[in-house]
Amino acid sequence: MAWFMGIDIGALYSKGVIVRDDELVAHHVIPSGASYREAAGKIRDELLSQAELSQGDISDVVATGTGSGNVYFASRKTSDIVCTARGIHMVFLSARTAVDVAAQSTKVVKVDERGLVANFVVSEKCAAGSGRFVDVMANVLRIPLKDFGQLSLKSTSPVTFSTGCAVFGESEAITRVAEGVTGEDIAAGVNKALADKISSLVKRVKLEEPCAICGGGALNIGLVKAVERELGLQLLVPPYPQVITALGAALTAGHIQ
Amino acid sequence: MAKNATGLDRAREIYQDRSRRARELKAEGRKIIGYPCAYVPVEIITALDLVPYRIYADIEEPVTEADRALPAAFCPVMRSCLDCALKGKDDFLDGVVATHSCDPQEKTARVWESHTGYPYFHFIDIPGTIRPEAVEYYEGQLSDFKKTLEIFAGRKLSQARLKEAVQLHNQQRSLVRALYELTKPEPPLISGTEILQVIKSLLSLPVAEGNALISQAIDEVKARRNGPGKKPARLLTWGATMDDADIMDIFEAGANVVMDESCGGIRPFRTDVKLTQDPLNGLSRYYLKDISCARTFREAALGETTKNYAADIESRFGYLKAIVRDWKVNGAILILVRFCDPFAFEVPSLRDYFDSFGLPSTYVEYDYTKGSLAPLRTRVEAFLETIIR
Amino acid sequence: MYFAGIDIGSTMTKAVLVDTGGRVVSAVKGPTGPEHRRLANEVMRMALDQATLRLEDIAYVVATGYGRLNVPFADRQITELTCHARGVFSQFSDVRTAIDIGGQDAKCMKIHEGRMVDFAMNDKCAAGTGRFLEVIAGTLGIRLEDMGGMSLKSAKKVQIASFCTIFAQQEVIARLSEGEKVEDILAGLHDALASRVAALARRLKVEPDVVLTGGVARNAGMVKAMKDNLGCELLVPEDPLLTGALGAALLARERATEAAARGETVAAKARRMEKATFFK
Amino acid sequence: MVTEQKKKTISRLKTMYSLRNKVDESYKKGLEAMKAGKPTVWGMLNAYFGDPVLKAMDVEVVYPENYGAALAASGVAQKYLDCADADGFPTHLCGYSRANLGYAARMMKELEGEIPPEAPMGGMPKPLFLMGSTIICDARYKWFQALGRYMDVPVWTFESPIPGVKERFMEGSYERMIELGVKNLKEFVAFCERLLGRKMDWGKLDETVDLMIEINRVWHDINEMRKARPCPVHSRDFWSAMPPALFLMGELKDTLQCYRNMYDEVKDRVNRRAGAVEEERYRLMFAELPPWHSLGFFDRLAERGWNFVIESYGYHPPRPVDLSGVKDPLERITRFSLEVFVGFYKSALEDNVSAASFAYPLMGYARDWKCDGALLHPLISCRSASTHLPYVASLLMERLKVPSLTVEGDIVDLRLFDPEAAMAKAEPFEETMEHYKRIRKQEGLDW
Repeated sequence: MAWFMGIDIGALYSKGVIVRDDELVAHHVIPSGASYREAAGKIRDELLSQAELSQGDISDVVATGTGSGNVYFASRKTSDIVCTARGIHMVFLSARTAVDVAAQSTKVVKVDERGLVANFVVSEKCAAGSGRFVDVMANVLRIPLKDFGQLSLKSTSPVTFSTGCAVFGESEAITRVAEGVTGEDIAAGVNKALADKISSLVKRVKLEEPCAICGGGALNIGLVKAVERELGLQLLVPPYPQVITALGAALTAGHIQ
Repeated sequence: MAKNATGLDRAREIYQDRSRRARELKAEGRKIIGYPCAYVPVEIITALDLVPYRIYADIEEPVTEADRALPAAFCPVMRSCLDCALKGKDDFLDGVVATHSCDPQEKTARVWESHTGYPYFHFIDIPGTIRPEAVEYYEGQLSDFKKTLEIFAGRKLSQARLKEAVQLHNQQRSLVRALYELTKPEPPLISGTEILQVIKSLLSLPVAEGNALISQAIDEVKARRNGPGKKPARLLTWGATMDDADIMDIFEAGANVVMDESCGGIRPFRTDVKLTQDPLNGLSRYYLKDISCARTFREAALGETTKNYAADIESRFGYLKAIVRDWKVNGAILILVRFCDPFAFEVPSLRDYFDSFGLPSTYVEYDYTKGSLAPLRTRVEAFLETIIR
Repeated sequence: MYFAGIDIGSTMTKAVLVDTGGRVVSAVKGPTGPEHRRLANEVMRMALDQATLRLEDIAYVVATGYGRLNVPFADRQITELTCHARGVFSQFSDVRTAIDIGGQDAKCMKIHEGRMVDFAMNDKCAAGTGRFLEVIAGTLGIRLEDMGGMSLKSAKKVQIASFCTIFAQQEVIARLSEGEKVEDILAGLHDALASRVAALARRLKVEPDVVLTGGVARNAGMVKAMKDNLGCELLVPEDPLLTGALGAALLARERATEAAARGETVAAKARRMEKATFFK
Repeated sequence: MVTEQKKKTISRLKTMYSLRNKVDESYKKGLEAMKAGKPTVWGMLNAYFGDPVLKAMDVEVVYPENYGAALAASGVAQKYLDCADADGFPTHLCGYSRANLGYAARMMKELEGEIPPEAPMGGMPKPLFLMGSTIICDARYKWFQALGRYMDVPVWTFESPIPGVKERFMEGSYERMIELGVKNLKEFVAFCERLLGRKMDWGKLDETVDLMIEINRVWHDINEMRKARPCPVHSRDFWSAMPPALFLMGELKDTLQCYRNMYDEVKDRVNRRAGAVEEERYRLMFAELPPWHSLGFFDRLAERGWNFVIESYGYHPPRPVDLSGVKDPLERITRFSLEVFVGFYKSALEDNVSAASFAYPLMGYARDWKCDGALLHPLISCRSASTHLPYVASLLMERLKVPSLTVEGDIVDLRLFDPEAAMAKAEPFEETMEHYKRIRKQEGLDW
């Protein structure tokens, strides 16, 4: 009976989980803020108190993500792509493709029947291809991020976002707003534009079903629907999409045993 | 398409639904040959009773399919052309003729050829200079093109037929020049947008039909009272291609565009093909030397061993000075899509040249999306505010 | 008789009213937000209230800025470039070069005898605009207006390699976790932005007097960074944010006077703040 | 993070260093030539067209493309980029061209022809003329034309035919390419004679051409030996040793000897089954231009058993053809160079790939050198070395089941290449390469 901790320090959000016998005991997400090191500590403490454990009970801690180097209490770092594969494989054994829509980039990871990486592609470091695009637009439209997806579903005529960059996209949004287009139509347009990018990213590694979506983007229902429309399939959405990669990290910790 | 529509109305209709007529013709059993570049000798296509159809990009269509083969930092016009092809929007074409007119054209052509299954596909290599050996080589490329197209059409092409085609297309060229004569008066009798629509139609129709359309348009314009009206400035626009009325409208909101030196304007029509003994001579000279596209390397004198910048830009841009004089142009807008290298390298020198005779000019670029037009509007308005006294 | 200038920027909407003598009788700012036209009206109304005027008292209205086409009660739209140039000139009669760093773009204008004769503009990339600092402020969780002051505390600036705002964001966080001081990073960021705007300005040969305007001109750190990068003194208007609207109001006054000179009646006409109709 | 390794995990070829030194030497010679009042030429990569002619006429050539890399590495590029920017060159143009235009602007407008003091490697002297070429990208001739703005020096532009693949095999097509090349070269020789005021020593040209062909034959054979398992030569050695063969650097007899020495060393490694990395776990292809400034990156990959066995086809010598029967040296040059342009066309036709001029060669490499994966390095401001890479990736996957890893960089903004981000992808890419090893087996591919 062993507990394992996985910490995923992203550029904007830090996530962590504790698993025991492949069962999710605790999970937590906080903004990374200015210090990865602090974020890592905060996450650990919260996870331990959730699981009513002490550091001593944890057999191994594995870190991943942009700031993994700052997880001072981790025994080692591992690749976020590998972790996403392991994480999704645990939640959806049958999943062959995982789309991870994170704040800085979007990853498409193909997973083989053993949960190993079969292929992957990471979007260019371009906000328009990542969840960041939605943040930026929500900000322009003054819509709370959490309402963005729902709002976009109200749209009857989504605007066409023809530009390929969040910065251009922003000024395009402003132009459309200036033309009197409503918030929901733009929100829907944003999700459509991001979904276009994601689907063309998926096409680069040849989609295999079933396909799951995770990362912060998976919380945006409008985006999920849009991607489903683009790819013409049903996406599997895990219960806590943001912590899938952290989960994978904890699992690699486990499998080392 | 309204049967009774003629001249400018018909041009507008075709502009809005370009492939409609081509599809009708295909239904009647005609074969349609698409080409994405002004360097393809349409005379050869016409002479074999095939319909030449200029392939345009579509600024309204977000690029999704082309990503598989072309990166984002690539000529957005060719990206869009390929994207439309991959989406089957050109499915009515029986063949495509691509060229090495510039690097993006060449790269796109190869992908095009392998990702689409047109019954006919031919690639024309185009040399970079106008040296005699280059013209010879290019003529060889044209005769190869003629050969493969003859095989596709299943008939030999006689010089007589080719000469007729050259005459027909020369007639179209002189008609387009006649159309541009109508922008010389103040105010011009026809707007830049109307001309853009007419030319886009010409490049979507069999040459005879096109000639009929443009003749009607000319008569209508001469007869009508309600022209575009006098605007505070008379502009020359210069660039690789101008294919969208929304862009022209941005210019014409505050000025009259009296000349568009681009592939969507005067460029493919500015001079005639010389009728030579073997028509291929005249065609190769015309297409390599006379089309004023930046992709061709020109110098004051072939192999010159002394260099004089003033003479150099005079030899490259001199024809524009005549246009500026004859059309009383008082401002020039250099407009390019991003990543258009051959034209982009030209920009500072062309502006030097315009400065040399006091013509105000500005350079604007966009990424070939509707979204990038709003910033264009601001720049163009601001430019007009600087030249209008 | 009064004249109005309304400047609808990407983040702020500003309105200025001037009287026949060109004196400012009222000036207001409000956030823009998605519904330009509504806010245009609100800000206009606020401006009128401030001077206890009615819309009917306004002889001529010039709209400028991104939303300029959505001010149905405007008599004329003029680009922010020309309006900024005019607004700057009204405060600094010797200005030859004006630089405006806005939230959505950066502009440089050459001015001769009060007329804009040339300009350069960057609105392609946030990295060269005020937006750059806004985004980073968000990342660092500090207030935009505090940034400049903090950056001035820096002893050695940290070079920020990334050009793109998004990359820069990531880099900033990395630098922080490496233990760099916030003020040093801010100094680096201000320098990065300043060098981009300076490069834009250099496209049109910078000649004194040089005036820095637009929202970012309120940022002392940015003013210093621009001075360092351009290697010359900078003048800053009292309220740089209002420059565009002020220029618009003064242009409104000029247009009206010209019209009057042509014998047209520019009496205050009945206007309603009806819904905007959009161009296409 | 680890950037400098104490012990290098790539065993470099001893014979490489003498070749690498020839690069610096050739810049020095350019400067000496200038100091001695002798003419220098600025040249573009021209596929061996103009180089032998100038070599035979004792004219030193410097290459702004290579020099652009030096400008970037020494951190002065930005200054020149700003100059070009200020002169109104659109910012999306090729980074090397903008740096060079800015350099020319500074040298000619600010310093009246003096070499800028901050210029690395002694700088590039004002040239006698500019030798451009239409090969590979449009910048290679438009850039030199644009330089006319700063220097009144003549421009020569070489023709580089790239016909369609099936079109190339039409009757008379090849002969017409030769005619174009030979006539083009004749005119070029006349052009040089006019400029230099002296005649071509045809005997010397004859000899130079033979040396050029022999040097590149040996160099080609060296690279053929890299098909061995483990591969005896890492891409780093290729890049270090490539310039003298590609740009005809140094005294050619000596250069030839250097390559022969390298041949012997490599042959010896093959016999001893000695690889360039300690344990070759993965064989990789690299396309196209490497991150010159952070090559230590390859040592870190070598630690993981990544051996780079083939790369940058644009830098590779053409496949040898027997030209002993061709009398006219100009025709020998032409036939030799045409192998660069259309050398892959025949096999491309057989494999039914139309992109024979850019993507296909890399597919051939991956197959012949039996690569497990490809590392693709698109460069933000160099489209000619980048735009084909997505197509390469799809070809490798569809035809060969070879996966690709893409890592962005740039030629002038060196900060865009992020070795840490790249290393972070190494582990998942190893799983990917393992996966496709299995797939290739299933599909009956033999590696």
